[in-house]
Amino acid sequence: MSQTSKQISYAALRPRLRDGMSILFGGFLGVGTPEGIVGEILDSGVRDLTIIGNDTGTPEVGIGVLVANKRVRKVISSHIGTNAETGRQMIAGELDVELGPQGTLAERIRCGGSGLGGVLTPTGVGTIVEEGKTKLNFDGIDYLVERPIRADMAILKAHCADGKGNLVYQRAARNFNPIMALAADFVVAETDAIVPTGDIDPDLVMTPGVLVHALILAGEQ
Amino acid sequence: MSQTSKQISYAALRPRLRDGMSILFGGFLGVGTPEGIVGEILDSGVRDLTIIGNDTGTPEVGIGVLVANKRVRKVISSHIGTNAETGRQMIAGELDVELGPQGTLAERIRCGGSGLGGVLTPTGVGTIVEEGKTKLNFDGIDYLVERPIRADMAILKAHCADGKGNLVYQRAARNFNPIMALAADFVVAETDAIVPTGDIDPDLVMTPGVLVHALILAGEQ
Amino acid sequence: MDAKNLIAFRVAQEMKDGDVVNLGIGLPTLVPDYLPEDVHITLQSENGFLGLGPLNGKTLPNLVNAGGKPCGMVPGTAFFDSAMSFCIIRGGHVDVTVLGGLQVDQEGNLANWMVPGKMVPGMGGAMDLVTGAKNVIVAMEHATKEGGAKILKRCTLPLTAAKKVSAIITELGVFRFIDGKLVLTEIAPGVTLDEIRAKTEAEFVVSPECCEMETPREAQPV
Amino acid sequence: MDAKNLIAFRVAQEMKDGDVVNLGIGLPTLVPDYLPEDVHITLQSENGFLGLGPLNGKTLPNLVNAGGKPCGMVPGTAFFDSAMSFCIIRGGHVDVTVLGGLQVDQEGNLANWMVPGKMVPGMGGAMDLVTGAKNVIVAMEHATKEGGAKILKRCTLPLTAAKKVSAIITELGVFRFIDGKLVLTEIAPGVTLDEIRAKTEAEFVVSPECCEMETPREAQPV
Repeated sequence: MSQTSKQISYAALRPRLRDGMSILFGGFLGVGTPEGIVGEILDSGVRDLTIIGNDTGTPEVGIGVLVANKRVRKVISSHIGTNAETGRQMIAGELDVELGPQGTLAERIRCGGSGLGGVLTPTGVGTIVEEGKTKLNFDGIDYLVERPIRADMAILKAHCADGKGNLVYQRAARNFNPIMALAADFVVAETDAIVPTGDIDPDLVMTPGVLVHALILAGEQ
Repeated sequence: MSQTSKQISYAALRPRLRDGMSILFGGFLGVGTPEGIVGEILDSGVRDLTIIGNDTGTPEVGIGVLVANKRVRKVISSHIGTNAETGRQMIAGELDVELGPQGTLAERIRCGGSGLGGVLTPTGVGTIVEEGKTKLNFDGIDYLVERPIRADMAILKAHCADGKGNLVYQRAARNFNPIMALAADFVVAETDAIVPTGDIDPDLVMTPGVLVHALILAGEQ
Repeated sequence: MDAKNLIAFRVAQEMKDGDVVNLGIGLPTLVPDYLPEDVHITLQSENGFLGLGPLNGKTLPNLVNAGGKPCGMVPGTAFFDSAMSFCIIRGGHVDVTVLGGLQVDQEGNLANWMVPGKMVPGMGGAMDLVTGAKNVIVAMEHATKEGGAKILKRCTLPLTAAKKVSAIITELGVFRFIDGKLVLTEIAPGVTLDEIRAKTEAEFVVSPECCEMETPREAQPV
Repeated sequence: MDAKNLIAFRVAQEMKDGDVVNLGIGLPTLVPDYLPEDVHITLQSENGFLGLGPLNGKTLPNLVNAGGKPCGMVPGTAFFDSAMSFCIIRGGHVDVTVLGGLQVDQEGNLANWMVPGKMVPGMGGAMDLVTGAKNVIVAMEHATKEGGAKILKRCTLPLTAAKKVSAIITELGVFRFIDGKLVLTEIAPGVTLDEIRAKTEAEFVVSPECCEMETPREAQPV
């Protein structure tokens, strides 16, 4: 039984998983990645996923297990160096990898979640990152127009949640999670604890519950 | 004596105030505006200010007293309706008022503080807000390019600070304060309390201290 | 029951359980009083929070609504900064925004923020709300105090946003924009189609399913 | 003392009290060990915090550096999300970023993120750091393991950012970009200008004030 209307089991995620879907995943080298949800996605057997996040962890940690198990068709990320399998599949032509600057990735996701059509950033000007992008010059400075990213689902890792889905993250596990909460059609957070609504000081909420569609208590089957 | 290296007195702000300077001010109808700092600016006698913030409060509350006392040459804001004096001076040609959508104002300030050259927003398309602005179309949707705003100084109101300048805001007094902390050459926060460094949980800091140049304990002369 | 409360009641019936709603100042703030018992909504306040509640007598420091007035908050409220507030608004995370209108036209354009030559208060958050909310409901009295039409062929006042209005609810009836067309879907009890036509400049279609507008029981004609 | 530590020592002397600093992985992480006693810096970690400190034995959950390794934090640390982390980086709120380099050229271009045909790890936060930090210090051994030049007329590898490098510090000397020109300002003890010329492809000016590069006491030639 759910303790709250938003709490679901890992298994309840299954009907929402399908081949070819796009998934925003929180985390930085696995810290802040919902390992249980990743495991559920792996067990579900879905494939041809597009995964979007800072990095691809390692073959054993974070989102990396989906890459290692060949469930991924495309990666949008800033760094894949810690997961040799990502690089190997990329070079073998089995995996499409789109690399971009980390700050640009963050802004693109934020734009996708906030109705903005893009941002103008100086990052990447004069590098291969500018290939194929609209460039604008204001006051003598070149900027790249970087466009929004959204996904079908966002999978987040929180430290604590309340019944309404308000989220609090812990230390460096926050990273991409709060902006991803804005940018997907379905947002699910794996959380270490669920407390009664009202127990989180409203000033300390890091992701408002209205952005979160479902909560899974970490480790609870 | 300062309790910390960043704590200063209201009077110590004087050398940084000068005619014609631009000031970002936190607050929404006065809530989250540092009234003591506004008073100090008034007492300093500086004039021809450009003030940038959500609204101009009332003639007695918030930034409004600077307008009522004719210290302001230009206002960049989303709403001036609560301060009849702002409207009166604007119609009389004594005051230059640039009105823009509130969400656009927030993004422009955030851009100014984060090295971005602007954002693409759908807000204002098809209205007089688009006059004079670059318009881009992506995937059939028109966006306005809204450009960054920065100022010489940002004046913030915090609930609590530590010795390093880390800030915590209270309830609806947060509003524009955190983004303004990014977007000025000199950032000063008036705070209800200063606690020893280490007393604010690092997860709960809302504005990192490195962005804050000076702290003033509210009401302390 | 006066026109304002009649309108607020009808707007309240548009809300679905779980909706995130932003209410403009004035008439729209009456909407929560008329919500069906099984409908719970979360109110967004553009000054930076989700969870706006009635004041209930006790004021808390720095707890004010977007009109600067002391307010309350419900359990599970979340505060955030203005950038995040408008990420939520512009990003489509607000299900319904209810605003007053000076003029609405048959294209779905809304004008509600300025009258040239008069004091200009500014658009505040209205342009972002009308641009970003999933449903934009204009809640207003059908005609001006002088009896002039406010639902027009084409707005003459500066727009708040172009082609974004979902529905217009007045004391005389309900209009919806369906496939780009303005459609009259409900007529208030005791009001005739002729009266609506007389007070509406815009061209509109009368829905084949056009029915009587729901009003509070005590206001039903006996 | 090996070349890496010599370089880290010299980089540390560039820091001013109060600086906000981001250190790349590898050599740059040695810099804090060599800070003068009266210089206190705040370390920014692009995974979302300011206040990175040494591990000091005790690991805390979810407290890792940008290399994913457990780390410590100092009193007054602040955590934030990745968007804010890069607002701070891109917005010029980081005083100094110290990174390794594969190639730097006399235009101030840096290449340090990929070698075509080899495994591409990705740029991570490097492009934003080099674009946004007030001072960009490239800390690297002067030549490749094979003895080839890394300070070139023009980078041949894909750039990390164009014309952003402030200084290059190697075990042989210190170069600064002054008015768009590459200027040699310090030469390490026991190193000759000819040796530097031989190992540097770029055209550079020798500063009239060119002096001996500071090295740790124990490493000074007697």
